[in-house]
Amino acid sequence: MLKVLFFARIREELDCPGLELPWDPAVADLDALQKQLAGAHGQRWREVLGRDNTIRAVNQTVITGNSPLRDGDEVAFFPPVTGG
Amino acid sequence: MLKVLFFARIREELDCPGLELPWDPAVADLDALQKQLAGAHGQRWREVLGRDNTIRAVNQTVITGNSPLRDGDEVAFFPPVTGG
Amino acid sequence: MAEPALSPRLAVSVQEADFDVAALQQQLLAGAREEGAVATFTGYVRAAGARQAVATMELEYYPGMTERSIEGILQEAAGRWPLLAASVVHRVGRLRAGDRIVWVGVASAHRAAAFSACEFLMDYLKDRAPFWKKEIGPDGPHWVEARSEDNARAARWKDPAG
Amino acid sequence: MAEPALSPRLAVSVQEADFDVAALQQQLLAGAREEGAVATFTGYVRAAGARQAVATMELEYYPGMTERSIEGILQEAAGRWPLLAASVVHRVGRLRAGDRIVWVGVASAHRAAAFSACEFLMDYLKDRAPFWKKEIGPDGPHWVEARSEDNARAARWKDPAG
Repeated sequence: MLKVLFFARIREELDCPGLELPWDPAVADLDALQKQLAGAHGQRWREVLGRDNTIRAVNQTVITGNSPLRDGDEVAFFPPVTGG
Repeated sequence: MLKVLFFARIREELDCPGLELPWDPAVADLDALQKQLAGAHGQRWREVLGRDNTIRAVNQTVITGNSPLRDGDEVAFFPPVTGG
Repeated sequence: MAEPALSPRLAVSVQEADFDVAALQQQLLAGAREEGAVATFTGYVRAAGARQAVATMELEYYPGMTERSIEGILQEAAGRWPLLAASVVHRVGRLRAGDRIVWVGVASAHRAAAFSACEFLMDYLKDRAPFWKKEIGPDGPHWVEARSEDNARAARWKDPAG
Repeated sequence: MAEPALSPRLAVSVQEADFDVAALQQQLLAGAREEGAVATFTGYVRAAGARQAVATMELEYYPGMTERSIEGILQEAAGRWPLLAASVVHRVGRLRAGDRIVWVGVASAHRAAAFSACEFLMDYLKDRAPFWKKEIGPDGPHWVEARSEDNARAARWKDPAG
């Protein structure tokens, strides 16, 4: 199982705070997960998750570049942070 | 008339918060005033007012070097400041 | 909303509720015997937003990650400067122009360390901590874009001489 | 003890009475609509003095000149940074270890300006303002000597790039 979270503009544009996906060994890294999410939910998701400046975190740590995923991971997608 | 003030260690060592001197045209600058004060009140005043690091202010402005005085001026002698 | 377990003198709170600067400063000093210096920063919601006059804003965060991120910033500050205590309080949710939004307090025996750490914490909070701001004004709501200025200010500290 | 006439948003008080940091911060903000940032500094009397453990200290000042000197420092800060308000409160007389002794608060639309001006004001207060400190501990009273460190910190600001 993967826990997927969306924040801020991305959450709003997808109209979805997050979802849980059953573990799929074919979706075992961040790039594969993002591609799978972008492709499986229509045009809107493809657009929103196709943006360059999307930040990705695995288990609450920001990841630069791709990263392998493991069953049970929490993955978050969010725009650049804008402080208080 | 000159109003003369002493602060902090100098005030304490002279046991004098200040004094008023009648205006004397022969004591018309800071150096002359300090020499006059140092010479007219015994050994203690000579020692305390002879120190290099004494700061002098005329009318509440610190003066570096000598400065002419005028009747009515307020002159202060104090040690280097030590903040709060 | 939780106060994560840290070294006893480092504290983080992400909360909807307003805060009291005097009480926070008192907590910062609680149990301290050596403090010579306390530097604080309070941020207020501006009436002039990035794009428009702002009546209210919504601040979103990532519960768990946001607190962890701020803990990391505090520990980095404590490693760089001789701090006695440091505390961050950051509000989230709906805020109006003029409301308090963030408070950072640092206690140290040395005033230069207190100032530097306080400014460092603010720069990192602005640049790295997961908060997202949506401004709501006459033209409707819009998400604030990240400003390159904040990134530049935080980058200053990467120089070891900083 | 007086509050000299200044531009309405610059304020100085030299006083024996303790102060309330929350009330001071509130006063700093009074009437303000644009503040984004408030930086403050609070100095406390240390238990460890320059020479010995300190139970109490006496802080002496030059009534009139001390306030004027602080006004000059505030006006210099207001000329260097875009400030909305700046305030200095400095206690004098007999103070004990742990007592609040000085508070500096600066409000600005820009946090970097608030931090810089607050630190600048503290450095100048330590270096230039006419205060003299006498520490009273187990070995008796002694006047604190000026520290070259404070002079060096204040001198940093003389560089226009500072």
